[in-house]
Amino acid sequence: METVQTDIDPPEPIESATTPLQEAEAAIVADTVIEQHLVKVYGERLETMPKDLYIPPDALEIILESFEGPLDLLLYLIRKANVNVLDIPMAPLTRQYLTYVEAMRKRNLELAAEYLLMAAMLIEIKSRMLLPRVTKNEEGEAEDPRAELVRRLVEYEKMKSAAAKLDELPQAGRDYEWVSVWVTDDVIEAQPEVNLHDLQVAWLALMKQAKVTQTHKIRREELSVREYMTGILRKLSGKGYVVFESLFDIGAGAPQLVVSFLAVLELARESLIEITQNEALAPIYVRLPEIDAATVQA
Amino acid sequence: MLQLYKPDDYKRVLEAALLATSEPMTLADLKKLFDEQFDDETWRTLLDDLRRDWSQRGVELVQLATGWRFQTKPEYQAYIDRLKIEKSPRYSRAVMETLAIIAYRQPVTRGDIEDIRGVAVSPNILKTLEGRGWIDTVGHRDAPGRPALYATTRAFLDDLGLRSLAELPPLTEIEGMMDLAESASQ
Amino acid sequence: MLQLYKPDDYKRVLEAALLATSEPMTLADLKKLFDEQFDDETWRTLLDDLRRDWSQRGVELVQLATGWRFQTKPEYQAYIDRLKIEKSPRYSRAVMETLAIIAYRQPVTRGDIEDIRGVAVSPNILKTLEGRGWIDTVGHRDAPGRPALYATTRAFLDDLGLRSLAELPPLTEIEGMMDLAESASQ
Repeated sequence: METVQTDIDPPEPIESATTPLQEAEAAIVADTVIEQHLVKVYGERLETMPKDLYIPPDALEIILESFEGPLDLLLYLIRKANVNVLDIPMAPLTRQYLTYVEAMRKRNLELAAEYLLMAAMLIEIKSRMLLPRVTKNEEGEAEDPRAELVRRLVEYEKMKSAAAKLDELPQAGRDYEWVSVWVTDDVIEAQPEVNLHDLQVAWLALMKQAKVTQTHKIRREELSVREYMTGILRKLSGKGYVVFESLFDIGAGAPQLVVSFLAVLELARESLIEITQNEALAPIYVRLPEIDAATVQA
Repeated sequence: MLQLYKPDDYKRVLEAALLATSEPMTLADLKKLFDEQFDDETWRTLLDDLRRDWSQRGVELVQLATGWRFQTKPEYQAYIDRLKIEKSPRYSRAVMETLAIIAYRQPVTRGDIEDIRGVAVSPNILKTLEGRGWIDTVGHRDAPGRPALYATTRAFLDDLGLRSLAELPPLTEIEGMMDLAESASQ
Repeated sequence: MLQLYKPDDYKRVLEAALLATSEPMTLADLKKLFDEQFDDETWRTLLDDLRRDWSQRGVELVQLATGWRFQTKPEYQAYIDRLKIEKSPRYSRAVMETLAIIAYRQPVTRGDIEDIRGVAVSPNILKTLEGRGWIDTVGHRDAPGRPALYATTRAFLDDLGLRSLAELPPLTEIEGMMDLAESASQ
């Protein structure tokens, strides 16, 4: 984000711009557009934009997506404008913030509720600034309406910079490795415990990778088929040709027979078995494809 | 990046790399370390040299069928055993994900697993699971290279307290799984 | 069993033991190695001596929150990475900010983290950090819903090469903001 900020040249202040609106179609922050939309949406009177708080619309999208939230956006605006945080100019800051929020809304970027909440808070602070101060702190001094906002901004900026510093520390596995030499006869090595939850967590992690996420749906029935597929492969292992019927346990009941049959079909579809029949009504044979026909004949 | 000039510089990198991994490294693996293409004889000299450096210590460099690795000398075992603390080991994420794929998608080849995980699957991961008796080879796919087909075993079901694969948690949709993750973390 | 005579013999056993264990070893652990009862100063000399022996190599002996351990030096990582099938991820800003808040403000609830960051914290962020073993639940706040309190672990300190939380990078004082912030929070 930092690089984006420094690359942006502050353009002409809006009030001096003479460009007709149709030529600046992308210029969603143009004064008139703001007037039309923001005034309606937020009921806020918009003043002219200070040069320091203006961002060209081209850079907007990239910038917007790099924010971690409303506090991050506000900090960016404050730091960019180089204003004193002790004395945040609430009117231009609020206006600039609303411009961004509106830009996000117009571009259908997913706008978290937090951004709207912050907008309401800024507007409230701005209006309280115009009123005589009634809230007093414990020492009996009038409290600045901006105090809570500043406290939050300070805390967030501290944590943001702490995160960057933590990320710079050498990290095991990324910047260095633990040394672990093989111990020769590790006879009493304990085996890791695994439970169903671990397996679910592992599968969940996999599913987060977009590729499989959308296509795979695993149901109980499919798993039964997969189990029978494995069972049939085991039956065929090392045997050469096997009579088709012998793959089925007739006494097992209809549902199992159906599942077994589906398993055989799936195995054939995946070319994991070969099914042969010399002529109509002759016995059907099944075998694993890797066994050479010359070695075993049924 | 650290610049390497003298033979000793290369030896240090080789030593650090071999110490950092407890799995044996083949010569082909080790050749990936350096930009330079050394011939086999140079590599042999480098490895022999390193082995000699370590010959008087409690850890030695050995060449196994599967590659080179550092391991403790047997006569030091009695001391090292004294440090054995009761710890419950855990399988790495790679091992658990591989197991999950084999369980849910069996029978699968190593290539299938790599397609789903999006990364190469080290043979050690499959060896770990085979060694545990949880997976085995149930056949070969009729495809170039005739890759082995892996499936889970009876022991896997037994160890996880399942009567059949149908008792594995049915994970139907990603939304359902996200809820699961959420409730698990609470 | 190997007999130990000279100080160097002890150093070899210590070296082999530290190279072999995958967990950091405390002084109390290490004292189990030998029949002799050496005092702390002797141990310190032995460990310092060993650390010096290794100072010019690609691997170094370091003292962490949980004890002593050998690790490769960061400048060798670019080479070691070439042998790794799976590289460790670089965490997103959201993950790192969440980690920073837990590290500096612990124990905190998910709600606390959300207050500071000003956005909802996805359960996956906390899962990522828990999965890495860097944070865990240390209790529950006595508030509606009894939210879990998160704190960083020893493994977090170890993996970042810190001996205690006091060694975390100091928080930046934000110029011009502090006075007002302090009076506001009182």
